[in-house]
Amino acid sequence: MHKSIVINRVPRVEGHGGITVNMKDGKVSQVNMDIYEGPRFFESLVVGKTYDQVTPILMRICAICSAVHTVTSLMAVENALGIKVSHQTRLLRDLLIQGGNIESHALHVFCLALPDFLNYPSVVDMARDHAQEVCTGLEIKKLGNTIQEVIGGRAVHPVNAVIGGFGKLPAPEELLRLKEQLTKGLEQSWAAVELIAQLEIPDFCISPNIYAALLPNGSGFSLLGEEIILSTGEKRNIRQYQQICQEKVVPHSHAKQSWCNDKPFMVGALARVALNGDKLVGEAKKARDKLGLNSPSKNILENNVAQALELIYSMERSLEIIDELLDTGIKPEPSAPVKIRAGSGVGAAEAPRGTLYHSYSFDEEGRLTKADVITPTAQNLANIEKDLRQAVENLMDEPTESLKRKLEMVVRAYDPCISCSVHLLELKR
Amino acid sequence: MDKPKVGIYGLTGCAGDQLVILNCEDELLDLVGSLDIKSFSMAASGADDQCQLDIAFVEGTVVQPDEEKLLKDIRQRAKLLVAIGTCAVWGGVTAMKNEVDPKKFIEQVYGPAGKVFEVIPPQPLSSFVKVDLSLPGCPIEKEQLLRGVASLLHGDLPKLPNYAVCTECKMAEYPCILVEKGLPCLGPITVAGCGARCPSYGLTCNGCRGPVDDINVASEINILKEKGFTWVDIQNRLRTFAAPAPPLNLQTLEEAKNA
Amino acid sequence: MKIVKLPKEKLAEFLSCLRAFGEIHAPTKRGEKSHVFAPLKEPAGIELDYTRTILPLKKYFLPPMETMFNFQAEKGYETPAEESDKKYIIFGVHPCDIHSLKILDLVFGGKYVDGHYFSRRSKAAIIGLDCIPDEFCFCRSTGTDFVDDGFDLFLSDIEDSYLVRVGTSLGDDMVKAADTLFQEVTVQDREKYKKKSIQRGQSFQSEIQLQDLPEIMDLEYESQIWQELGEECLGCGTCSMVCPTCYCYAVFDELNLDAASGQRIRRWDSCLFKDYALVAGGHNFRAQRSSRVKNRYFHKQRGFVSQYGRPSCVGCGRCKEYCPAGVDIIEVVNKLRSETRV
Amino acid sequence: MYEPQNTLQGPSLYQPYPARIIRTLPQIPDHQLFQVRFEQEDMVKSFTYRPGQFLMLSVLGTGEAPFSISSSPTRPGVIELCVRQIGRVTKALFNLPPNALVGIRGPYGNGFPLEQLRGNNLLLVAGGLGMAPLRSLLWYALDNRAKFKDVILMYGGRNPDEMLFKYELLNLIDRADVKCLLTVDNDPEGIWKARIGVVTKLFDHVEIDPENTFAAVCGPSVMFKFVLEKLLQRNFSKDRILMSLERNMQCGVGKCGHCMIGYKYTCLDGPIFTYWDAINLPEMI
Ligand SMILES: Cc1cc2nc3c(=O)[nH]c(=O)nc-3n(C[C@H](O)[C@H](O)[C@H](O)COP(=O)(O)OP(=O)(O)OC[C@H]3O[C@@H](n4cnc5c(N)ncnc54)[C@H](O)[C@@H]3O)c2cc1C
Ligand code: SF4
Ligand code: SF4
Ligand code: SF4
Repeated sequence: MHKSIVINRVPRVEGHGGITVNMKDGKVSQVNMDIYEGPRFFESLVVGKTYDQVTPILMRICAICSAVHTVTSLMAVENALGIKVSHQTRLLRDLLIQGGNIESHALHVFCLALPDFLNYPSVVDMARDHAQEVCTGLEIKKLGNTIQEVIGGRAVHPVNAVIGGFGKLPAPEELLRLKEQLTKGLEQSWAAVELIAQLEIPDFCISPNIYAALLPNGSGFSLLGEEIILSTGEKRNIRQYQQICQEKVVPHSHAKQSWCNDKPFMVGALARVALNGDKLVGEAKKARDKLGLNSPSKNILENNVAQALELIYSMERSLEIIDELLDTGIKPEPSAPVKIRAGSGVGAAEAPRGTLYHSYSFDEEGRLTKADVITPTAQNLANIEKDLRQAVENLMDEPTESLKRKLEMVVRAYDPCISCSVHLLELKR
Repeated sequence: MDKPKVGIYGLTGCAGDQLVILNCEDELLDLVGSLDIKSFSMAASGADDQCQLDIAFVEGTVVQPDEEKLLKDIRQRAKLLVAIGTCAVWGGVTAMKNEVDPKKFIEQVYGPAGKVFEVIPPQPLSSFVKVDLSLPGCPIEKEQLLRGVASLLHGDLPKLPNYAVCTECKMAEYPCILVEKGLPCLGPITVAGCGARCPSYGLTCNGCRGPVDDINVASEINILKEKGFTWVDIQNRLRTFAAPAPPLNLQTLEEAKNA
Repeated sequence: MKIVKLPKEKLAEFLSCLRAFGEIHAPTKRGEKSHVFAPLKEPAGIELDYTRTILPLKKYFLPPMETMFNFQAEKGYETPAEESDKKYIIFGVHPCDIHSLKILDLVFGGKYVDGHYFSRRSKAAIIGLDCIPDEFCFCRSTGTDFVDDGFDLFLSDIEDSYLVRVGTSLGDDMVKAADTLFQEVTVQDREKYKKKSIQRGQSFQSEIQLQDLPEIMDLEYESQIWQELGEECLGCGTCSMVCPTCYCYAVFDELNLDAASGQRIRRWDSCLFKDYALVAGGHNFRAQRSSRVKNRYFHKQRGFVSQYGRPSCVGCGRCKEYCPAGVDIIEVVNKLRSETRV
Repeated sequence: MYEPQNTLQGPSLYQPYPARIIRTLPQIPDHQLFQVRFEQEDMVKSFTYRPGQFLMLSVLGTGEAPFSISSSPTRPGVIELCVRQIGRVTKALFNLPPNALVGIRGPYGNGFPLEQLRGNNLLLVAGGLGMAPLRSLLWYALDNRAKFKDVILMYGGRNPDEMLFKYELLNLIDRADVKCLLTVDNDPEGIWKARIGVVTKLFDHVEIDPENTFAAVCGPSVMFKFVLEKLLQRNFSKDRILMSLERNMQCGVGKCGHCMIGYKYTCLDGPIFTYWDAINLPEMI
């Protein structure tokens, strides 16, 4: 019987986090997801900066999600200053975050999670026996990066997306090239789906979840939306995000946790598919059926399966956007004009790991007075602890090493982005 | 020749530079083939944290005493220590307000009785240990990383550009953002290596790679003043990515302004 | 010299005939106000009333970055297989830029002939075009506002037509290939041409006084002016990059990931850069920015005269227009002069 | 006497020719003598140069740097370079395995004006690594002994362990056709049999006729200063004092601009300058 289990650093996740499990009288007394990542006080760093400096700083909260941080931040600034952007800009931003989604999911599914399911310590070791799969994964990942490079100007920390629009618009030839690559990428993603459909997903962590995600703007599945929906049936405008994410400071962690009505909840691919999966069409719908994600899953390890499904969705959606842009032709429009004023605004988007919120207030000189950023990983932390507890309870008799490995798997299933979650500590309470 | 033993570490930062390593999709398998990677927690389990290293790549800044300890330990074990990314080289965005004691931030959140994290003002690695090579960039440039690794494999330190972004901007024939658009570009004082990425999109360089050697910050301040920027905004702009760099020191800037 | 006339409405047709002689590169727009020489896709894209391009023609013959050799362990350095024999035509080159090529020819020729430069040079035809100066141009005072040679064809605008001077036998072939487009030059045409020349001559707003300048450079070597200039100059290198006669370069080896093969590269360098005059062991012959700025002027107006019998500045105005700090060569020279007079 | 020079020039002026380091002879700490031989036999035979000229040596993958040729053209076949390890290229050179392939092009620069020197006395004054170019002239003169009048060498090192070409030069002391004066600044271990003191002190031991002598000086800049003083005191005319200058060089053939001093290229017009030339150059030392 274990007394306590400590994992100092969970490998193959972004950032520094550990797990501590304490037992008492054969029962789990405490499960902590410890976050050691150094705090960076992002929200106080941007106080006093002018509205145009906020995004370049806050996108640096996280590299893997920098595209979606950028877009969300821009939407929050624009919302606060009353700036309206064109349909073309919205399409290009959507494309940019699809690129981020593809890159992030490919990295996670192929390089970080698959080695788990196939029992390898790393993707490099896995490459020895599964070179084909690894190469496919890397190619898909690269495609996600290429989209971000073409639209955002850089794979990590995009520069080209700015307030009101874009510095430079992509040339039709560039979009055509992307289209070609995406068509191939879609096929390759199917290979990933086939592979994952065959995997046996372990069931040591079955536990019901409350899911949260943005309600898509249109009729289809989307990473953008104005309303937050929960599997409990609750619904809020994104401006009321704080009613969903009620933040708590916990002593064992540098990150705050989000609770909704005193219950942990889950955001991310699995939540999106659970809540909005019925809106999937085309190839993505086929993939959903193939992967058996027709009804909300209780197994967090299936989040990786949902990510594979979203690879298909993101490729299809990217193709759709490119087709629309090519059909209507790229209009050489300047960025929407800015009129400085005091105001507050919220931006939200579905990041690879779940819903991301940026909320800002500016004074009449356009200087930031208050910023609040809630990242998906911060929202998931409480749920991770819930699932860890579940897993430990199911695996009481497991030898330590194997138990540790399985707990790591649980954490990894969330694809947590720890530096993201530890951007915080606001000045005011 | 034995493959060089390599460790890749992340201190506090966004993991962007480690991600750039993972983003070398086409070269990744060659890269891991020519190096004996002993530690890369972001990508692999089973790190060896005791062994001697030929090269250590370290990302991020030091903001906690534990990180200082880790960094010193890495330094002890590594023949060469390479700082990757502007955070490691100059402190990065996290260090832009490092004149404010972070303990204040913490106290305000937790109150005096709460748990007190030990936090130190974010500093570049070179404040704690000897750094053999600095690859700046927020994030680092893939091309520079690969060339750098090749040079290290060859037994040399790579030669990095020691001139301003303007030079690359003009080599690529982009219209000057300062001269043509009148926008506050930091190209003249920022070290090249990104191919003048932002000016290529018609946007100002924000200085994400940190200052070039021997910058004329007084002249840059003059230019920004002429464009109508307030002193606060000029300081903010100059001190976004590399505030701990000596030429961007608050006092130095004050002197440069009055020069 | 053979002179013919090309009516302006025939220009597009002439351009399409020219394609038989090579890929056409011509001034095109970049950004809101700038121009660059770039491959001409369709005749409509040409911008003939440009004043100057960001980069001068040197980019074609001494590219900003070029692979000189490939190397491989146990094989050594080898010149890469000849890039294609593709010919090209650079259309619409102003006199100052043609002069700058003549200057670069001097530098890259001589006792040691730079084959990399000349092999590209021999593949490019130059079609000149006259121009109207703006406030930055001072080529009249450097004697480079007019060219007698250094072009295959040279077009001068005479209202509805171009007067075309034929400079080489290749130029003659070009005219012949489009024989039907050209007309004889009439007496009125000559008159128009002269009138335009005079008008153009009168429209210069800037001038530099070259007389005695080398001597003044020597006299003012220790002048305070250099110090002041060093305080303004950002050391950004823009002026060298855009200068048609700045030719300095650096050479270095770049390795492939195998750490056993790679390329030897040469890349534009500038005497404004801190490391330019640095030698091993850390001694820097020009550690001060002021001494580096001085070097640039000194080389153009003094050193080059000793070496090649003429200053190397062609008065194109690029360094002045593009300097972010507003350093102005004419002002510098005038100041030096007034020091001398005092 | 002086053979017409034929600088190598292949498909590209800048193409280094393959050569092997056939031997390395450690000299003093951080200094080695590299014996280099072209791979192509015909080049081994045809390559010739003037004392005082330099060549560009490439270490594959690291880069290229200029080095004076330390051997004499009178002894063809193997080229000798005496190198101090100080930066990237030199470090890589020192780390090369035996028999490694390097690249060479040259010779470049003016070299010593042999036609003028002929029939005169030669006074060679060297300090430290300054011996590298002077050694070429020394052996050239000794191998063409009849063409010169007196040959005097003054060489100073910091201490006996830091004398370049120590045994070679000690052997010259007994020769009648050359006056070889060696000195060290100090001799902590008391093993030095020759003179102790700075180079300039050696002037006390020789009679020099400045009218018929050319002085060739090479060494660190402090030494330059004092030696020049001595020479001027002895009424040397400024154009009979020859010195070798060092600058950053990227091409060696007057294109890259780096070695320009005012209105001269060190690589084309130098590296050997008369004192008169040199004082007319801005930023000379
Ligand atoms: C005409 C001439 C003759 C020389 N003869 C000798 C000799 O016989 N023995 C010897 O040990 N050294 C000699 N040197 C100096 C030698 O060239 C430098 O030590 C060498 O360039 C250092 O290169 P590095 O890459 O090791 O140093 P780094 O400092 O790493 O050099 C970086 C780059 O700067 C340039 N550079 C740096 N220092 C110099 C320099 N002093 N001269 C020219 N370019 C430089 C080189 O292009 C080099 O690639 C000579 C220099 C010149 C100009
Ligand atoms: S745009 Fe910026 S980087 Fe480019 S030349 Fe102008 S100031 Fe320099
Ligand atoms: S242009 Fe400036 S801000 Fe943009 S990538 Fe380069 S260094 Fe960074
Ligand atoms: S362009 Fe102006 S600021 Fe830049 S190096 Fe030249 S003179 Fe100096």
